[in-house]
Amino acid sequence: MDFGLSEEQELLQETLRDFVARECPPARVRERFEADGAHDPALWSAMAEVGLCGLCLPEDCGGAQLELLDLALAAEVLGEGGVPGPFLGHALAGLALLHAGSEEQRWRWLPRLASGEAIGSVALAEPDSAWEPERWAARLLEGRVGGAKRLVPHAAVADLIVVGLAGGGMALVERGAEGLSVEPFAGVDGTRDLAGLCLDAVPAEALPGGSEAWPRLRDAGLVLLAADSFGSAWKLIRDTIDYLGTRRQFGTPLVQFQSVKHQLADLATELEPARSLYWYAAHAFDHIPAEAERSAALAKAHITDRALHVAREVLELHGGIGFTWECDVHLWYKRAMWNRAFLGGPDHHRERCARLAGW
Amino acid sequence: MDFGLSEEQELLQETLRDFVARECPPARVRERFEADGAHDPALWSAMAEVGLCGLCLPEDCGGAQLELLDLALAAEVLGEGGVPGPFLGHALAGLALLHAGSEEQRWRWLPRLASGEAIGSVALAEPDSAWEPERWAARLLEGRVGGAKRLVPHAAVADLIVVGLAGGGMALVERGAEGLSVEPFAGVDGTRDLAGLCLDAVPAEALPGGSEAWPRLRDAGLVLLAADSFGSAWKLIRDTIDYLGTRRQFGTPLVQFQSVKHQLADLATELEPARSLYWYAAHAFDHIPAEAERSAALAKAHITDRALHVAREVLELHGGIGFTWECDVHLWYKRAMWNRAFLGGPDHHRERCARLAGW
Amino acid sequence: MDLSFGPEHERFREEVREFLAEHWPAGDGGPPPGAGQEASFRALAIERGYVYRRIPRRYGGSEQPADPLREDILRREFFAAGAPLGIPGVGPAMLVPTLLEHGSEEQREEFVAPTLRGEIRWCQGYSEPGSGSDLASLQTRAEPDGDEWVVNGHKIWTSSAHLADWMFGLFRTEPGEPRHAGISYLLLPMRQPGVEVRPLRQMTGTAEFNEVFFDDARTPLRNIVGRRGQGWKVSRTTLVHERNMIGDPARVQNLFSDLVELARGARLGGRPALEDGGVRRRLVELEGYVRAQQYSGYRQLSATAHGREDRTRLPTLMNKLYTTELVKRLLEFGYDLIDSDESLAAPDENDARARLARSANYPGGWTTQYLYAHGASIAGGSPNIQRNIIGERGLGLPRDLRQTP
Amino acid sequence: MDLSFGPEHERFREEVREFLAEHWPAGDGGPPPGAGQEASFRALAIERGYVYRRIPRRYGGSEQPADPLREDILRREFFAAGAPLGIPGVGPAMLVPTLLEHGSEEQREEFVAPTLRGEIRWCQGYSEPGSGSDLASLQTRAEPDGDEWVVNGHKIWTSSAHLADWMFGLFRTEPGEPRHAGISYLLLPMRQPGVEVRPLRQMTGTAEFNEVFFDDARTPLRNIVGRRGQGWKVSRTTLVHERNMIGDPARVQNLFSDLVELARGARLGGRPALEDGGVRRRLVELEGYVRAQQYSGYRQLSATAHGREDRTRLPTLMNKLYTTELVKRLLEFGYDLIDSDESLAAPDENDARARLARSANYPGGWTTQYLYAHGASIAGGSPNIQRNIIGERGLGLPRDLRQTP
Repeated sequence: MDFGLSEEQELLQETLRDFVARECPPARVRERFEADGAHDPALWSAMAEVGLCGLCLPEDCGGAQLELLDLALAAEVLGEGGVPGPFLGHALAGLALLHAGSEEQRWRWLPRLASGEAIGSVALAEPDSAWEPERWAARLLEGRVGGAKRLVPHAAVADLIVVGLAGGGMALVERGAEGLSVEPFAGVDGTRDLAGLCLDAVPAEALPGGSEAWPRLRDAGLVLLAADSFGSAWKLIRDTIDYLGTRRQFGTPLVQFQSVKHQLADLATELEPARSLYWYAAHAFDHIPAEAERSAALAKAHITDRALHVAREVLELHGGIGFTWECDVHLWYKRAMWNRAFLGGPDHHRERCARLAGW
Repeated sequence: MDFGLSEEQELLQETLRDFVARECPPARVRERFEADGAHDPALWSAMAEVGLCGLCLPEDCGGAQLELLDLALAAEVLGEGGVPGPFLGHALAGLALLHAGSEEQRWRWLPRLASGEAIGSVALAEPDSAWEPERWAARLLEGRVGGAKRLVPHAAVADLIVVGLAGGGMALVERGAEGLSVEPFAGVDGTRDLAGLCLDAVPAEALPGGSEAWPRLRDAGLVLLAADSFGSAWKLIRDTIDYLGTRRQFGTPLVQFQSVKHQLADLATELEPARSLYWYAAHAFDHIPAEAERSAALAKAHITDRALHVAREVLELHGGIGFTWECDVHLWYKRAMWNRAFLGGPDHHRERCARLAGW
Repeated sequence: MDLSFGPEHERFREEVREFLAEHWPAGDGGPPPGAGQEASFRALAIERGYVYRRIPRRYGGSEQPADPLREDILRREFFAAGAPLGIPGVGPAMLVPTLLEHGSEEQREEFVAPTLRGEIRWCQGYSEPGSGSDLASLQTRAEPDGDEWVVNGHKIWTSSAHLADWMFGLFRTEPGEPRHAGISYLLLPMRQPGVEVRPLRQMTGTAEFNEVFFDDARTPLRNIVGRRGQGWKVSRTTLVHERNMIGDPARVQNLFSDLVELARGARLGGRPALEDGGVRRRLVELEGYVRAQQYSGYRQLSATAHGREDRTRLPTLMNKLYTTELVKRLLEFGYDLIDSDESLAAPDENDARARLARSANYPGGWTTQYLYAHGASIAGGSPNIQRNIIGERGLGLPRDLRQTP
Repeated sequence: MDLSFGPEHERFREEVREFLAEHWPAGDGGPPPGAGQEASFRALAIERGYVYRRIPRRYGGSEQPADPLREDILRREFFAAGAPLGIPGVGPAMLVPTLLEHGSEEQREEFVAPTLRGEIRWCQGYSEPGSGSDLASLQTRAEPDGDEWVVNGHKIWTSSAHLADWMFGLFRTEPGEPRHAGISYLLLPMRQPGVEVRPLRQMTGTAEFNEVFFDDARTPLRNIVGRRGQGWKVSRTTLVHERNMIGDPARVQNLFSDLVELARGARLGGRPALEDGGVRRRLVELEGYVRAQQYSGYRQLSATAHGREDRTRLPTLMNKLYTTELVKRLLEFGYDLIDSDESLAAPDENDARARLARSANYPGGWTTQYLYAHGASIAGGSPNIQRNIIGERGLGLPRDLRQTP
């Protein structure tokens, strides 16, 4: 038994931390956050170079053929760094092709996705928080898909969008396809763009294994969001400790006030053990099929909830400065909001967990 | 507009505080708490002498003919003092006779209840937290009542028990009636005895206005429990401040540690504004009929919940000593438990409030 | 105990309603009135004794006897009609009471009436980047030079500084003196080369506050309120006013009603959220807090009206912490009930979106409000500062360890 | 990452199971074994290397190489069979490691083996009425007099003092020295005229702790562990053991399962509580905390097994606060689900009542547990002390203001 990271996994996180510190310091996060679109082609190329675009894709397609845990460890570091861009949707599109694509589709797309040359995304949500195929209306008929999707990450720059279909199938839509329009959406998190899609008989091809692969896609997404939030929340706690260590009130560094110290200790204590929750869910995804679905939902609900709580508390610990645009807190705060809401909020996944337990 | 106490009401509380300090200091509370029965005839006589047994009963029966607010103000002081004995059940039995009794029944009982010569109680609950007439099974047939009641306050010393009947009627049962057996119940709060009643065709007489009066009885009980808990919780906060002011750790009085200070400030801030909640509910009972039912339920749920939370927090602020039998905290803690559970817990009354609001 | 306002006050309410119906131009959904219309409405309202009630007539007030119930009625009725109860802002609310208490006769004559007419607009210069809740540590200096003060330094959290003609604020004039003792309360014209105002953008995207930089800014020596080194004491007058301004119970009640409506429209687990047991109980639990605050407001108002303020000192100290924490809880619950589109929308986007959430007091959708709530919580003393105040002044607990006086 | 124990350890588990089935007398629901049977079972278990694994054979242990996974398997399998993993209590758990690390050879020979056989029973004398979490302030004196220490003072929170033959504890032997420096670690016989044990009744009605009064109690000079004034350092060995003992994840998991069963049986608003949306979501919310702790336990165990403890220092520091706060939340939720009869019942009454709530680790009904939870929360350092430890040792925050070292 070893419920811990391998040396390779430790190294992966270390390497990525160095990468993020070098290529995407907070100033660059802020720059993208404030820019019109969050996607930064130079950063994306750099990410592709270190292998971030194909971590779980097969080696013969140029990927690293790692497990979801490795991808989640990367997501944690990206959350820490607040790294902007299409990582999440891209990873999910890759998994969709890997698990549901035909041989031909895989060969056509996976090498380009793994190299980062093509950007992938997923179009899932429909109005009224419909994140589940049972509530979707989008349909594929005679090679054309019709419907409306909400909250599609980086739709404007995606070369390939995996569209979720009513009942659980999936279809591929390519950038600039006829009848496809992208409706801008002013999202709360400036590091991950969102858009609506209007699909008016858009040429599309089905992924043959779509219905079976949907649960895998969802579970992977839930785990990655949990991992990202875990990283974001720790980043906020650490930054707060640093900031309050320099800021004095009544002649004393704020961090030395007992109340502040205890609030920080409480936040860290609620957060740190949850690291194992996302590890477990990621591990279950590849190795404990019976627990994969429920543990992904549990990790997503628990960690994204905790992370937003951390963000709210540390914002107030900063005092007035925490409420300003120029203070970095809000960048990670809004990232935590995004992670918590995307793919459905905690209430939704808790109800699913209850149902899955037979309660 | 004057949402505040009259001079008479301020005086009433002051007088009762003096009375409690004199007649029922904590040592006496503890003595009764540890004794076999909580009822203390000498204390009861003293309470009767200051008029506590008939505050809301008519003047011509020897009562003070005051309003529920006055009774609740008294209950607050009794909660502060942790005063043991049958005050609550007695007050409710008096109100039952006042509102539901025939002329003859009132004249027969109210003077004796007002003078404290006779002790009254109410038998309401049936198994499985059934606090509502719709869920009761006790029935009155041909002058005899049959059924089983739970959680009857001070049943062993009550001269008169008002028994709640299926559907909402009420019947009077006298002490020692044929077929009446009292089953001891080891209750958590040593200051208010509880017992089960087994009623095997016990001679009883109906209160003619029982069905109509039931809501009044319940609402009055809810307000009195809220007021008692409010007093209990403040008593705990004040005692904790005193204790932590004397106890030093690392050379400093505990109360000066910022975390402790902030925890106390939070507890007081959650509690103090709720005083107006029980005032309002008591006032509504006599003056705003449309709001009486809901505001009583709201006050009971909110205040008894807050009070138990206060008790749990201050117990831990005391450190190890707070967990001992000899420390007074548990006396008021268990009183707070009693008040919160008696007549139904917060969840029950919150659901009622939702229903009453048409939600 | 009496929850009615009594016949005299109900007559007063009627009178106010009639006045508003007759004289407030936007009363019946008409177009918003122009500045001239507002000014003549205000003059009339002062004439009738409705506005600036506690200010002597010779300074432009209506000089009425104190009557918290009439004042409550006026607040509510003017609010309901959307009519302004005088000029909004820190000038009438904070500077004017300070001048009336501590200012010289010349200062009162120069500033009070124009401020009440809106001819002089003010901003408040207290906070500094390094001081936060610890005002006594402020660093912005004012040095006498001939017949002027020369001001250098940097203020922050200055609302409406870009619109203001003057600033009132605290400046260090006696550098040798310890903390509080070295501070004076000065009035300083904003339209001069030595003053630079930079907007301070908030996380919500809007900029309601500013930073103000002083580089040899100047103001005549006579523009000191109180004596040199007394600024700390003088400022207490307005700080009390600021504390009382935050935490109006009506805002919370409106927000709670909005929350109920939100729950009525929202869905949870495929059913209307309002049918969910957890949602129902949580709403009522929150309502317990809301009503407690509402009735506690009645109690404080009554105590003020009947000269018993000493009895309600403790709940009054608690208002701000209680309200801001409660508002956050209400908004957290609301944020959980909205749909994914709304919870992922940027604050501005939201404004146009969530119609349900709109109320006169909480503009914007739930996400916007959810973020804004931090502003109210932090402004005028963070939650931890409030806990210190409640603990020390309300519960008689000792001061913190090694906290300098 | 690998969640299986691997073939070698699974064989070990099988072996342990077979051993228990064969040798533990109460294994198949038989009558509880007598003291003699337990002793011979224990001897056999030591012989097999299952019990007292880290203790050398010459002192009565089984001297096995450290293997946290085998130890985990042993804990779980012995627990499941209801078999004792050695003598319970503070003697084997806390004194023995201390003697092995700091004791003299004579002390080890005199005390270790009889303690492991249960022939000497121990109690722990650390806390005093005036000291609480601040052990360095303790006052109970031990003065040398001829070839004995003479002890005077008063200890509190001494579990099982009425059953103990000896006490190990901290005593002030160097009154001139500052705080920590004046304390020594002594062993003291309990059965003597100068020692009086008084049970300390808890709010739950039971008495699991005692006060111990010393009035010229005596112990030979040689019964000091370590040197004079080193008691503080010597006691750290056992305090670490105590901290690790509190917060066994399996207890929390059992409690959570009980809670689910409780919700399954309880009713809310006229329907099964488990059908209520709020109850369902709250259960899952709590489960998030429970599983996080469970998996964090796997992580800590793995780190220990593979020599990576430094990586899990932070979660290990958090175990106690996290667990006790979680247990309180679980019990508060449970307390809300039980019926009025049970929530109004005295703790003892309850034990017989709530069968659902029974588990081997949490005896008694929900009300009893609800009250007991405070004990675990306070024992071994209150929540605020834990927050200090996590803040200072875990997050690197500075010490409190004016907290003496």
